Amino acid sequence: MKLIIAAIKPFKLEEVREALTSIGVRGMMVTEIKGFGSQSGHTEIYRGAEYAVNFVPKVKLEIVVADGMADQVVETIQTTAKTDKIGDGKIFVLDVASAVRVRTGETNDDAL
Amino acid sequence: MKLIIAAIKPFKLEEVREALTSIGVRGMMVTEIKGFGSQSGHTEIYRGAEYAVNFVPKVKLEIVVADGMADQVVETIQTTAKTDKIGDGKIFVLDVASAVRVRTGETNDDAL
Amino acid sequence: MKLIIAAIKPFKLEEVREALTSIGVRGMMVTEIKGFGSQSGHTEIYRGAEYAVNFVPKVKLEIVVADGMADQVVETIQTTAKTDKIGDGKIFVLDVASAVRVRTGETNDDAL
Amino acid sequence: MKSFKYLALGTLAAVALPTLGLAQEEAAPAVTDEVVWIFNTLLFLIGGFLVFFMAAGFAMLEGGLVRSKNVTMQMTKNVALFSLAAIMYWLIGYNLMYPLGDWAIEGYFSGLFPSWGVLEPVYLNDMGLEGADDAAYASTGSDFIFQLMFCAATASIVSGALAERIKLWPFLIFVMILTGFIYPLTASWQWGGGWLSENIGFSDFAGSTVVHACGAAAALAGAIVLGPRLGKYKDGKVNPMPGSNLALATLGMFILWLGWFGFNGGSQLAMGSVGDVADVSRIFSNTNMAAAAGAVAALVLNQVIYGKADLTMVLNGALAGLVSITAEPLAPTLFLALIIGAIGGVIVVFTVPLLDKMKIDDVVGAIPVHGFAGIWGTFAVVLTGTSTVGAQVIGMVAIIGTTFVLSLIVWFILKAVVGIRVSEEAELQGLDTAELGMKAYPDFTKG
Amino acid sequence: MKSFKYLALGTLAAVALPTLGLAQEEAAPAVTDEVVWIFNTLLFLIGGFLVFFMAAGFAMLEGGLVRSKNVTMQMTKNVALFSLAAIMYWLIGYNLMYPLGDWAIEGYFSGLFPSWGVLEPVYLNDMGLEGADDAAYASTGSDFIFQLMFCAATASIVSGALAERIKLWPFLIFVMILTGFIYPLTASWQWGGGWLSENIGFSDFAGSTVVHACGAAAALAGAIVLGPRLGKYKDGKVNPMPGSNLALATLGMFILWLGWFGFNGGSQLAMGSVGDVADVSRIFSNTNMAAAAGAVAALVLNQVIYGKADLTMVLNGALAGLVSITAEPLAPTLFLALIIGAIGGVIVVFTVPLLDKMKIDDVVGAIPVHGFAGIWGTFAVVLTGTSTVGAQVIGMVAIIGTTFVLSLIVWFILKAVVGIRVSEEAELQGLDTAELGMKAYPDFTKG
Amino acid sequence: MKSFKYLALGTLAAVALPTLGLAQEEAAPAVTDEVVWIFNTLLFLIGGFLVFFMAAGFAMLEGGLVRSKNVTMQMTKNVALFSLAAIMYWLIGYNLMYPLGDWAIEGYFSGLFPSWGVLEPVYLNDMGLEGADDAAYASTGSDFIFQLMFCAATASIVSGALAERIKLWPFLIFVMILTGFIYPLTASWQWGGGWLSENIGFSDFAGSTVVHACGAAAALAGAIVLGPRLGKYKDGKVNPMPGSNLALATLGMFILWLGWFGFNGGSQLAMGSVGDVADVSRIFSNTNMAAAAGAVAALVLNQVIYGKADLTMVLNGALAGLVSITAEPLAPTLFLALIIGAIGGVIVVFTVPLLDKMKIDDVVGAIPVHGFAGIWGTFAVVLTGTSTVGAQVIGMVAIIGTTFVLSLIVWFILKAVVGIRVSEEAELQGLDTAELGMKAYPDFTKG
Ligand SMILES: Nc1ncnc2c1ncn2[C@@H]1O[C@H](COP(=O)(O)OP(=O)(O)O)[C@@H](O)[C@H]1O
Ligand SMILES: Nc1ncnc2c1ncn2[C@@H]1O[C@H](COP(=O)(O)OP(=O)(O)O)[C@@H](O)[C@H]1O
Ligand SMILES: Nc1ncnc2c1ncn2[C@@H]1O[C@H](COP(=O)(O)OP(=O)(O)O)[C@@H](O)[C@H]1O
Repeated sequence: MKLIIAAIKPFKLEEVREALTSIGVRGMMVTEIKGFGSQSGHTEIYRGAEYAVNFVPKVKLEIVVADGMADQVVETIQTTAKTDKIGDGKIFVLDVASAVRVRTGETNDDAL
Repeated sequence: MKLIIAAIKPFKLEEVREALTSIGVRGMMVTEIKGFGSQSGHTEIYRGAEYAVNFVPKVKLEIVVADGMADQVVETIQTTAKTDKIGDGKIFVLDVASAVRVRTGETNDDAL
Repeated sequence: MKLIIAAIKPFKLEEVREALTSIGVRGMMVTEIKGFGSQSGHTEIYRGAEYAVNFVPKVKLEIVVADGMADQVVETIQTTAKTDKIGDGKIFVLDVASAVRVRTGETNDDAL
Repeated sequence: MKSFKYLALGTLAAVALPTLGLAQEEAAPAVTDEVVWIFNTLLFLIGGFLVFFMAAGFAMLEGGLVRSKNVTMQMTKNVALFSLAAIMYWLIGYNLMYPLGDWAIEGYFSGLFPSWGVLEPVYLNDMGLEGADDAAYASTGSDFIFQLMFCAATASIVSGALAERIKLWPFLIFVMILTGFIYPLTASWQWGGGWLSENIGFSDFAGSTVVHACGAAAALAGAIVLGPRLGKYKDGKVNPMPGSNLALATLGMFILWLGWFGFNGGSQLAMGSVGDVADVSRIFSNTNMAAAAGAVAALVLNQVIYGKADLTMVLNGALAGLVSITAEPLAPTLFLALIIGAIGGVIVVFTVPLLDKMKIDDVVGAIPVHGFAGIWGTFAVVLTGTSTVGAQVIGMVAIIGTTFVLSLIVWFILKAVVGIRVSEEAELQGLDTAELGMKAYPDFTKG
Repeated sequence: MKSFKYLALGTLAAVALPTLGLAQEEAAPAVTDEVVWIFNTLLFLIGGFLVFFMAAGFAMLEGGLVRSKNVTMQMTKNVALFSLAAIMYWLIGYNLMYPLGDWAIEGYFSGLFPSWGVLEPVYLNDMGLEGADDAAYASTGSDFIFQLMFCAATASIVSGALAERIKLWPFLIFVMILTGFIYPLTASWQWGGGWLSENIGFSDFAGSTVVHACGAAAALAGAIVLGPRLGKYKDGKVNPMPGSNLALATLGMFILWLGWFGFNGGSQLAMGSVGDVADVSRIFSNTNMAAAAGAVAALVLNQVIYGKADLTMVLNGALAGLVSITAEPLAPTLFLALIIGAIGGVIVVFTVPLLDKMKIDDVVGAIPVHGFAGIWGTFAVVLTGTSTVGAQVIGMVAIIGTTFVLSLIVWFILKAVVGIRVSEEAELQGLDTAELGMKAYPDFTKG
Repeated sequence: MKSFKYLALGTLAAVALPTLGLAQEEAAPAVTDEVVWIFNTLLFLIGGFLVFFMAAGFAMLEGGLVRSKNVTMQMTKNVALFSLAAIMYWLIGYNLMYPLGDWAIEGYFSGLFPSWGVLEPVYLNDMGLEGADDAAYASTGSDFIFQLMFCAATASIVSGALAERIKLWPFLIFVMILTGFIYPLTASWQWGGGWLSENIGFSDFAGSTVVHACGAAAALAGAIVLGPRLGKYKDGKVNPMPGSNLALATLGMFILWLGWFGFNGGSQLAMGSVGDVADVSRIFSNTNMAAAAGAVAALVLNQVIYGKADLTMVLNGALAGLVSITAEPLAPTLFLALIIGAIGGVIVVFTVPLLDKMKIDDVVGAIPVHGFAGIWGTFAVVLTGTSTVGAQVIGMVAIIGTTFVLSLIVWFILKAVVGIRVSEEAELQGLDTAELGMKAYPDFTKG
């Protein structure tokens, strides 16, 4: 199994979730994060003082899927989250040794 | 070492933490997340409009333990977080290449 | 590539970010977490009742870098986040199978 | 409130004249003209600060019902709109609304000139009542501050309905036109002694139509021209965008309820006689009862229809009850006030989804609360025989119609000339970050 | 406040009669009966809106002291309880509380009938004071609105103590019984000219016992029947469940403090004479001093005992100071007011943990603040010689005891018939999601 | 407000005397002395609760402008400072400020003794006006509560500027000295009939300098001794630390604006004559106009200079407008009030960054708002010819200078003896966790 970690723009969350559901993804974990990257660094003014905004709000998705499905998931996220504007995000894939569904105790692919 | 990622129901956090401490887990990272899964999809009403609630509040645990301890930790979480109701959560296990304790610089198992 | 996960003290975030930028890290994901560890367990009083504070606020960094850079990043975090006080945090390193930049579709090291 | 000029004469007849006549000989009047005048002025001052506080109520209600990403903008709009209303009403509005008899166009249009000398001379002491602008009414300054607050309320209503997508400056330009020109104009027809009060006999005690439905009409025009928030209506479905802070929204509702005692009570325009102060008491009691009934009606109805209580509807219900009783808070018995308010609450529960069906996106329910309940309240005046259906219809058509049309024109011009809507990206990102670069709740870690 | 009927006669004797007699001949009275009546009515109107605002204060205080997952429910309860109280007090309470002399059971039970004609006729102007219900008191409408607010306060007290676990509707049913029947009944014994004021000489100026301890007794009964929140008391330890928003709680406290000026000041029931208005001033000063002393006492005591300041205790301390001075805010000197308030603050610091030891879960400290401090305040009346220990004890036993027993019965019936507690799962999940499907702070990303 | 003793005599001359003289024979006075006295007292009571509420306004404004990790501490400070001010002002301040003629050092120092008998005897009824402390003024109790609120305001100003880094107890000790001694001393020179009002002819109607600049001076001294927050100024750059809750801050501003009607209006010190109540009306209108103008000026100026609206500046702008008009809210026309207020708003926009340049860290902008705008407002008095530049300069130098120097000394002593700043770690962690062990927003999951 693979763990797919994706940092995307918050307002893309719903769209991505729908796209993933449609290709059969049945679960994910979503976290509010602050992202640092090439998008960062623009300046803002607060009470007359200029400062650099280094962190921009992002949403992180963590999805565990069977190996076979990983590429399709990555591709789906990439195409759906894309706005062609800087800061669209990143997708990372990691190996997962094992998985368990708490309710049933089912393991690995059955757990997803 | 293994990284154990578990998504559980928020109100189970304290119980799980106690169970894990009792088996010798000495640290973890806890994150508030929104979970999407089979539990999702029930509808709510807001000002007369029906809508589907796709994300339910969950808590994510991330625990790094020595290889030997992994199974016991997974089992403990599974049994403690269980309510037999849909949405109890998932547990994932990943390999960890190395670990460092910031304060002392100790590495790997000593760092945990 | 490696995924470096670090739990540090919130007020160290800015300092660590600067140190990492200076060594060429171009992106990261930051999450507000609650940490449990040896630092935990001190007691507080609320309306006359004593209780143990098990979770302390921490910030989690997730940084994906090319293999060659991993050690330097870990070292930089460790030295910068260090206050020699308990609760300074932990750094974990995991292997990353692949990476994609959403905007361009670039993969792996190019994606970082 | 009744056209003050004429009320003044009324009071004069009822209280002042006799005493004036007799003061020289025999027993002193029960309440001297000076004391009456002080009491009336005090009523306006108390009513004034209570209604002022409604600006905070609107801000909190709206700030609680928008999403976090638009809260700073909502606060900015609400502070700015009140401030601009205060300036515009002085610059043009007040004299446009109160011609005190001399009209540019008799009964229809007073004229545009600032209220330079709106305040009475300092140290009136030396002259006493003789020095007063209106010896049978109250201090002009107190009347000005009181009337001003009503004017500002109309703008607050608009700001809630158009939240989360409208540009700051075009919105503020509209506010200036609404508070400086549109509201004072239509209000003058009724409260300035214009054609509605004089020829038609339209009756709207504290402004269910003159203030609330007027604000709602301006909001409706804006909502139509502006269009709904992105994603609010998708493939035939309504996607709720829950308010970010219901505690704040609840506080806002309570503040508005508090302010309404001044809004309706102060509209008695007199407190210097046993009868007037007893009337103010009646108004307080009826106003409170209508609000309570509106809240309960909305609470129960939601439970019945949807099987759950809906706090946001309860808040709207209380406000709808208040708006409903505003057209005639004096004449009804407490029981009738309960009925009037309850129906207001019912109206909200049914019209909020209705607007959604029509794809008119009203973020806080301002149009159902101030518009539909306002219309109901204006009709309800007939129940106490204070007016006729015909007169009420004419009054509503005149004021709501005129406000709607004028607003529509202004909105279209603004849209054409400067554009009134933020970019799609700005809307998705949230106006706070995109337009102002300042979040309302910026903290990431709560330390 | 003193039984108004009798105060009225008092005033009549002190002010009205002489002047009435002499008005025809020679010099006019310093203050005519009409002006006195207007001032008294105005005091009730001002007091009325100030005490009304306390409903918002309770809502914010309680909303800030519950956990985020129960805030929407707390807001819903507080808006609903005030609204229902407004209706029930009109429907039954007011006449049950103020028999105006004719009782069903002399001194004990007035009767159950709605206040149809509670308001004076409109346009009293034509008749003047002769037309008034009580020429020596104030407008009935103003009295009604003022008294109503006291009734609603008792329900707000209950809502805080039982938060985070009670079902919405059973709670609201209890509120209707409390505000329509229980409070008015026990209050009538004292303020309706019943046996406590007439035969016992019990003294409770603005209601430390009649209002606050009464509310606390109803809350205590409920807390016992309902039981503590899940996990609050585990294996002999107390597990604090910190309030979710202390800024909001602080705002609530300040609003309550503000409202208390109306609560105590208005209870003078008259402002139309030099003496009465000076008394209201005394009351304002003493009320403020007691609140300040209560806050400081709690602050310092916590620092001393626990080595840290505890904001929630400071808030409770200020409120306890206010409750303590409520039974006699007039007679004390500022120094005595300081002592009385400070002791109130001390009581809170000691009784909050005490309740926990007894495993009685009072979410906001309502029972210590309104109950224990209320009892202290009622005893403190003796310090100014306004009453005897015996009379005070009888009064407290009668009112607190009756309220507690009646409430206990109602709670038990509700528990048996419909159940008063949400399911374990709902409680863990939070009432907002489980019961209402609406979060108070729903935003996930703050954009 | 004007030195009351002398105003009293003024009123006496203008109203009381003649009537007193003539009351026996012929026609009764338009307003009897008793009624005048009641109205004046009522003005103080209303003004009193309005200004009291400003304590909540300051708390919310400051709680919204500090970071989440310091909110509990800010709330604790604001509740505690008001409470301590209430006690200290009674214990020493009131008599120190109002020598009523007999000074220890003529015109400069009254003396230190508690206000034991500050309240008039209960049941003045029996004696009527003869029993009053000052038959031509108002009830002493009402004066006390009103004056007290002004005193507390100065401390609230300090608390905002020094937020997020000062220790609780040393801060509270300073508050006690400021409210018990420093403010009353300097205020006595002007409002106690001291040398500034008597010999210099300094004019400061409601306290732009006496209250606001005084508070700002104490804050400035504290900010200098305390130093900026860690990381606020790093290698020549200013690092903004955005406020955690701008909705709360906005609410705070609105509450302050509301309270200001009582602050300025009540400072007329009389409402019992046609002239006085008309003046209060003027004051209400001018106060509102100045606030509106200040907000708009700040809004527009920020847009022009930085290309964006800045809500926090708009809030400060409104408050600066209020502070600016406070020295003379009566004499100006509405147009002049607009100018005065607008300049106040402009001052804030320019002086907030200025302070940062000087590395003086004022968390909420208290020094620009209350200090710089206060100085401007004090000068603006000259525009209405109510005073001379010279007199105003002397008054400001005397009050601001004295307050600054005395405060500086106290701060240095506190720093030396107990230390006034929390540890670096505590500051980084946040005072709520480090000092109080209690978070304002503790919930992790909103469940
Ligand atoms: N090396 C990295 N490790 C972890 N997360 C990253 C990394 N680089 C970028 N990110 C995440 O991706 C987001 C978008 O990346 P950014 O460089 O800003 O834009 P783009 O991907 O378009 O170049 C960042 O906000 C951050 O959350
Ligand atoms: N494939 C997945 N990858 C990551 N997290 C998942 C996945 N499936 C479920 N989860 C997490 O587990 C939680 C519970 O899963 P769910 O399917 O709702 O219930 P159950 O595990 O009882 O079938 C979800 O809310 C989500 O946070
Ligand atoms: N085994 C672990 N797995 C995951 N995170 C851990 C683990 N141990 C500690 N942490 C994280 O590191 C933080 C600091 O660890 P702690 O033991 O408190 O102090 P120290 O590292 O100085 O011994 C904890 O708050 C927690 O967030």
